[in-house]
Amino acid sequence: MKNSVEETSKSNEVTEDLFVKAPLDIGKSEEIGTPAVSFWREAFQRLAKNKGSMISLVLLLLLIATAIIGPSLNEYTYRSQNLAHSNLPPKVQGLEWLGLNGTDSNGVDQYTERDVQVNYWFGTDEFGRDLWTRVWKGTQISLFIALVAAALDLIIGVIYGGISSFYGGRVDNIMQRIIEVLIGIPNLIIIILFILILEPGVRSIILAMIITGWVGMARVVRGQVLQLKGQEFVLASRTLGASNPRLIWKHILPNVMGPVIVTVMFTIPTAIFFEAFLSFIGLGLQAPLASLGVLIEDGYKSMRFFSYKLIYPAIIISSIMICFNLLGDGLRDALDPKMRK
Amino acid sequence: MKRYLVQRIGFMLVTLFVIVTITFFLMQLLPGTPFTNPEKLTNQQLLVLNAKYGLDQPLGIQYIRYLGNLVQGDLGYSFQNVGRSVSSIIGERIGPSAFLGLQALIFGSIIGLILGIVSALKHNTLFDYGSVTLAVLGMSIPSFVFAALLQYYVGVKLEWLPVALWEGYSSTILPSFALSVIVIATVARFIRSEMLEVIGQDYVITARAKGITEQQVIVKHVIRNALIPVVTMLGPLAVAIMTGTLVIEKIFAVPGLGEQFTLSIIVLDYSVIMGIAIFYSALFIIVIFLVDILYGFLDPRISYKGEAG
Amino acid sequence: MKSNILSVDNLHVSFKTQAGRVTAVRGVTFGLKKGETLAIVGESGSGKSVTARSIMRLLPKNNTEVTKGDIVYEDRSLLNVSIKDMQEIRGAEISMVFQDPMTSLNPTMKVGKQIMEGLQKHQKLSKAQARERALEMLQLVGIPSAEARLEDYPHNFSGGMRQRVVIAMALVCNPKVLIADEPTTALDVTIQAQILDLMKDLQKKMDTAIILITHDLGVVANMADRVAVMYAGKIVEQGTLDEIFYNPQHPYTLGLLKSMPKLNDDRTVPLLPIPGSPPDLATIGEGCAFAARCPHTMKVCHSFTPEDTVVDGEHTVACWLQDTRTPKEYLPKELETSQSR
Amino acid sequence: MKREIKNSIFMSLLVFTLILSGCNFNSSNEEETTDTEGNVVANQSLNMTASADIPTLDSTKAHDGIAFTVLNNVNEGLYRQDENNLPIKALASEHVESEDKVVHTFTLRDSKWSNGDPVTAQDFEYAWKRVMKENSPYAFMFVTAGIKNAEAIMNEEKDADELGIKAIDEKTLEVTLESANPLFQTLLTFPTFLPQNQKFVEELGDQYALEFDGILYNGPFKLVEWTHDQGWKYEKNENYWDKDSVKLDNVNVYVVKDSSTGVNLYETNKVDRVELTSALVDQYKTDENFDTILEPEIIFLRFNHNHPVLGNKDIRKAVNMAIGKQDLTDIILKDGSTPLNGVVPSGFFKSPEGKDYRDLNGDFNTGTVEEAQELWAKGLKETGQTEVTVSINIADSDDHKKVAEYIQAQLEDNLPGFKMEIKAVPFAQRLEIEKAIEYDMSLSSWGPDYSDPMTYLDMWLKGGSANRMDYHNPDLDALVTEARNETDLSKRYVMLLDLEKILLEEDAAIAPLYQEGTAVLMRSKIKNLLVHPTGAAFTFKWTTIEE
Repeated sequence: MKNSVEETSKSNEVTEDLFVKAPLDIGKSEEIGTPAVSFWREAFQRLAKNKGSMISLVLLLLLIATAIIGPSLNEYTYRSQNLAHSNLPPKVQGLEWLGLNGTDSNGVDQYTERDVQVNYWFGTDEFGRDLWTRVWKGTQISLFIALVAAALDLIIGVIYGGISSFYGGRVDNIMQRIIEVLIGIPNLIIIILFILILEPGVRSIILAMIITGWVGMARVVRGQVLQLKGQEFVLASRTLGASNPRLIWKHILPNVMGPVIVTVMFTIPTAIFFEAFLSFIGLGLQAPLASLGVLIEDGYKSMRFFSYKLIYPAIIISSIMICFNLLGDGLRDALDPKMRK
Repeated sequence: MKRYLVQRIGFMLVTLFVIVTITFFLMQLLPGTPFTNPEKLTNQQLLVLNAKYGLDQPLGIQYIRYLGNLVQGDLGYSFQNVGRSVSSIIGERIGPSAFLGLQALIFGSIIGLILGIVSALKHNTLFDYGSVTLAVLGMSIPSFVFAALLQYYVGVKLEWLPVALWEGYSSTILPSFALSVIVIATVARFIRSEMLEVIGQDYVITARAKGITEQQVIVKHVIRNALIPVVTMLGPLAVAIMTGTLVIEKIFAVPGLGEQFTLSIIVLDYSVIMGIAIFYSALFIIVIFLVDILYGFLDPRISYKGEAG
Repeated sequence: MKSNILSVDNLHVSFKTQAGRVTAVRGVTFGLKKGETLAIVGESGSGKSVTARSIMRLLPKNNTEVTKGDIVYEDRSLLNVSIKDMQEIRGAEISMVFQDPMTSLNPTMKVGKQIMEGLQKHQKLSKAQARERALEMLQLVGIPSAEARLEDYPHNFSGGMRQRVVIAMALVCNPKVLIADEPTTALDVTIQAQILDLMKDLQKKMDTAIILITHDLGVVANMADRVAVMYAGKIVEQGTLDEIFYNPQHPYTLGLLKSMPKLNDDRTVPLLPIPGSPPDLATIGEGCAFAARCPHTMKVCHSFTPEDTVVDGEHTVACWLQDTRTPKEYLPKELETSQSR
Repeated sequence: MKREIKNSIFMSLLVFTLILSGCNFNSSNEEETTDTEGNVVANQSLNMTASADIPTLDSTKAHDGIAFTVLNNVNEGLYRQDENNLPIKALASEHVESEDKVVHTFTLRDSKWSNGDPVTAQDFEYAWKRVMKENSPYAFMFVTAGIKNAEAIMNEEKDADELGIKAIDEKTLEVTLESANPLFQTLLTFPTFLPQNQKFVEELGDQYALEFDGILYNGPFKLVEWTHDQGWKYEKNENYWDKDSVKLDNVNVYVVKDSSTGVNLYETNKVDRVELTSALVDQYKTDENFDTILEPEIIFLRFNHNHPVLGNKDIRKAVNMAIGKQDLTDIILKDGSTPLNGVVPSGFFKSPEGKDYRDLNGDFNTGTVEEAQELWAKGLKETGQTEVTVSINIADSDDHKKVAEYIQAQLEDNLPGFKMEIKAVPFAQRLEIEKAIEYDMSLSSWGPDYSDPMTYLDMWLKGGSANRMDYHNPDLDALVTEARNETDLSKRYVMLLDLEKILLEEDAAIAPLYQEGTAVLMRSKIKNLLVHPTGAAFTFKWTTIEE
């Protein structure tokens, strides 16, 4: 019938009996295609593949956990003073080889010198307060400030950006002009001015930070919503008579979440940095409360002789910043629609 | 274009006006007298001083007077440095800050560009990972921590460079370097991701398909297109540098504007605080404006029409 | 019969992906004769573009590899020439037009410059000469007031105009082979026809051989001398335009033709889509890749890969139905009728 | 496009160079201090730091230690302080007092301003009246000195021209006091009493004293450079009447606000003397060049006497006793500060018989924690409270924050039911709050204006501008007036001792904490650098660099 180009050796394997009909299984053919994965699941899978982000996530969770339980791991409180134990270098049983052996910069073992029986893992400050407790308490406070500031930024930004873009027209126009004016104000200047007139404290710092902080978020949200608004499913939903709140909650919000989460991820380290920065120029918290910024400022002043006072809070603040940045990067890559394929 | 410019400048003025107003009224809420040695001043003297500086006038009058003077470039007089005008203080202080800032910006951008470009070209190699790590570190470690370490190790321990003060070029190196870290990190990250994005663009493949050398492809098509958006980083970078100078000038005893600002905050010399705040804001607004204009020139796709935003 | 100017022989190209190694092109063989148009047809993801790009050696170096096979252009193996020589060939001997005219031009470079770039490199023309030639070319592709348009940026052009520019850019050095990767997919239907006409016109004037990559059988009917049908990284059927259109032997080709609307069609006959979707190349094993979707599957199709069979002259097909052992009653009606033509 | 980029690069380079040329680096003055053989080093150059810029060079407006120090070294008044901080004649070659010690006649030496004009008696008259006319911050010094009509002029009852000073002729100056004042000579060393050349001042108008060439010099040194906020440079004044006593060729002063930076500069030999914060003391306390200086400044707790609980004397005493002052100075501050249990610091004020004020009056309100707790319980019962929460108003300086943290822990630990909140505010704001008496407790400091215990004692007068806590004891008020008019120095001194007893023993009006100390690092090659507790901080006139 036809000229076969098959080699004879091969036709040995292809036996006659294989030439029987095999029923077409539509289900199977469908199955062959890549399974449909939800956007969030897919994003998470992508994130999980990003080593840096995953390590950061784990490290962050670890840091947060330690910040929460750390201060209660020994009997000291962040404010209890014991002048007899002032300025003791760190000492940890079993980690002496790491340099955590209680010797000061002159190589004198302060613990034997002063006959101190207990060990301070991160050493003590000049009041004899346990730095382990203070550093983790400070981490707690820094994180608290950053998280609350970021959360408030988020709420204000989402509401503002949402309203502005959703209602559009004149509302949007006016709200946009306001944002344009605000965006031109260097937020650091405003933060400093506000801190000056407010009673110093956690609340004031948070308040000062959100006064201009929400603007960025509002812009992100507005941009996203505007993009979504034109898309078919929103139009479809609208023509089906969905109410505005329903549209916002069911359709637009979930889709805006990606960029919003990424923005939050970058807001948090910025807030932590600002808090530290304010402490460093002397506009920080009220003693004896300490944040990482306060501890770093203290440590900076005595870093030449008591370097441990600077090192631990500096390492922790840097780690938190690195982790949030890496995680933010990872999330951006994972959630970026441009990367979706 | 003209209409766009007019509109933009109008917006800049409104923004500035809002800033001036906010600053002015915030300053009124500041507690304490701005006068030096208030400890020894009698109430009688305070009255005289208040009258002398016009602080006994109603707030509205003070505000209008301040605006009027501001339009003429007069920011008032320092309370702390007797007899010196705020504008002359800013004039004297801006030199070192601008020098440090520009040096950090130029140096940081060059290093950042090189790092970013090379790591994009060597994507997913050890070099890439290394420079990404460096960039994240640079963005994450607060500049004052870094500056303190630099001062101690390079200045005191190694004695390679002056520890502090403002004496000759060598004393600008450490503070500029400390300032430039954030610039290097930001620019490197930004240009790297821009490069990676551009490298994947169709027109790069088109360029290669034309048969021009890889070098030309990279230089003429990839780098050029990746560089243009870097201009938009100037705004955020200006802010980062401004923030940086506030602490770095203090650490390195540089007689710059940032140092003056933190000092004035501590002593509540509020005419100076206001003056510098307004100056910084104006600078920031102008930088943003110039960036937009420059971007328009660099990227032919953007054309300015009347509608802003 | 003219000799092949370009031939691709048993080409295998594989990608490194996060999911592992994926072979996107699995033994493609075809030849291109001087001045003819060869259309490569197939669904997206069938490996058409990868084949085209491997001819130009434009696949990303770090994650793709030609594992087997050869590409010969005028007695030279393109896989073995140095990068420098390859650059000499690109644009001058073989050039390429891409799918999306919106993205295939550098947005920040003047159109004239982009056209001149290749000229200056390959023909060592002075700037003025190159400009002169670019202008000619622009006029040739039918751009009005070409002189002024040289100084414009791509965003000043409409989509169709841009594709003309891209074609001008590709043909400016008089290449012997033009690879057009879906050159009209992104364009309006009316513009499509203009561009195709232009290509035909230029082909005549310049005697260029064209490899036309497309999934649009209408375009194929309009342009091609010969057609190669690709499925899952393989050419399943190859022949002249008439042979493929009027005597298709592969069930996939048949399916493609049936899913194409025809002007003179009886409106009562519905269009028949091919059920299922193309297989995941990462998991593909032995057997005919189309087996899962084929209405005529036999047992053999699932376990053995069919070899190319010559139907008639240059008309080849890779399908077990061609095997002599296939029971006659299994042959589909369409094949019989066409065979009996 | 390319040209545009090139242009913009060129422009930015241009701007850069312009800024470079305009950013006035402090021109280096590095003649390396190379040590030569022998005692006195050939290069007599001293390098110092200052914590801030000179606010003004106008002696009539100067109000802080930095300006006072500069003026003290570049100008010469009637008297200056010697190494024991005692007044010695400077520009006055003769000082004759009338019998009732009210009229003082000074004869001036021959000396010149740096523009060649002679320094005349008129220059003093002009400058002093100018202080009164301009209502200068330190005009009250003339009241303290008891110069005739000064108080009336300050109260705007008399004209500044009526001040009790008159130039008899070019070389003779007559000063009339309200009454005899034992402090007069001491006060004359204060820079507010320096002369000014009328012609020069009026010529420059509002530009006077803004730059280094904006004033005239007649002192041991003159300024040859002043770069705002960077530093200034003194050079020996060859026209000074006593130039042979001046050994230093020049003094460089750098403005360094951060003390770690200061130490770094010291370590790299850039400066010869730095002051240390307590954080830096640990590192240097064994250094041979380390030293501490006891200052006359006192740090104490003010109580709002209207406060329902703190208004109770036993409570105040309990607070005073409950604070471990020794630990505070030795472990927290470490800068040479010493505990203080009085209001007049020790080591500065001797009785006419040569005994220290502090030794004579001893310690007040000392006691154990148990005693404090007893008083506390008693006080609570009297006020009908079981616990009390107070806030403490402090300035946000490093030291004060630390002190407040320490006090907080001490009081909360030692006094059951006591809770304390710290409110740190900028210095000026702290004062504002104090003046308005809107605080519970306030961490205050007080430095002397002149070398006499009275500067610590008359501030508690009812309605006095430094009272700031609604404290009032008529006995104290009466005794202050009496002491002011007492010319018998021994009797007066007894009154001064009694004043402190009223304030602390009787009323426990404040809780003194410590007397300020300063930790310094100074190279041993520097000899005779005079450090003064009041007025100007330093006198360089007799300083030498030796090996």
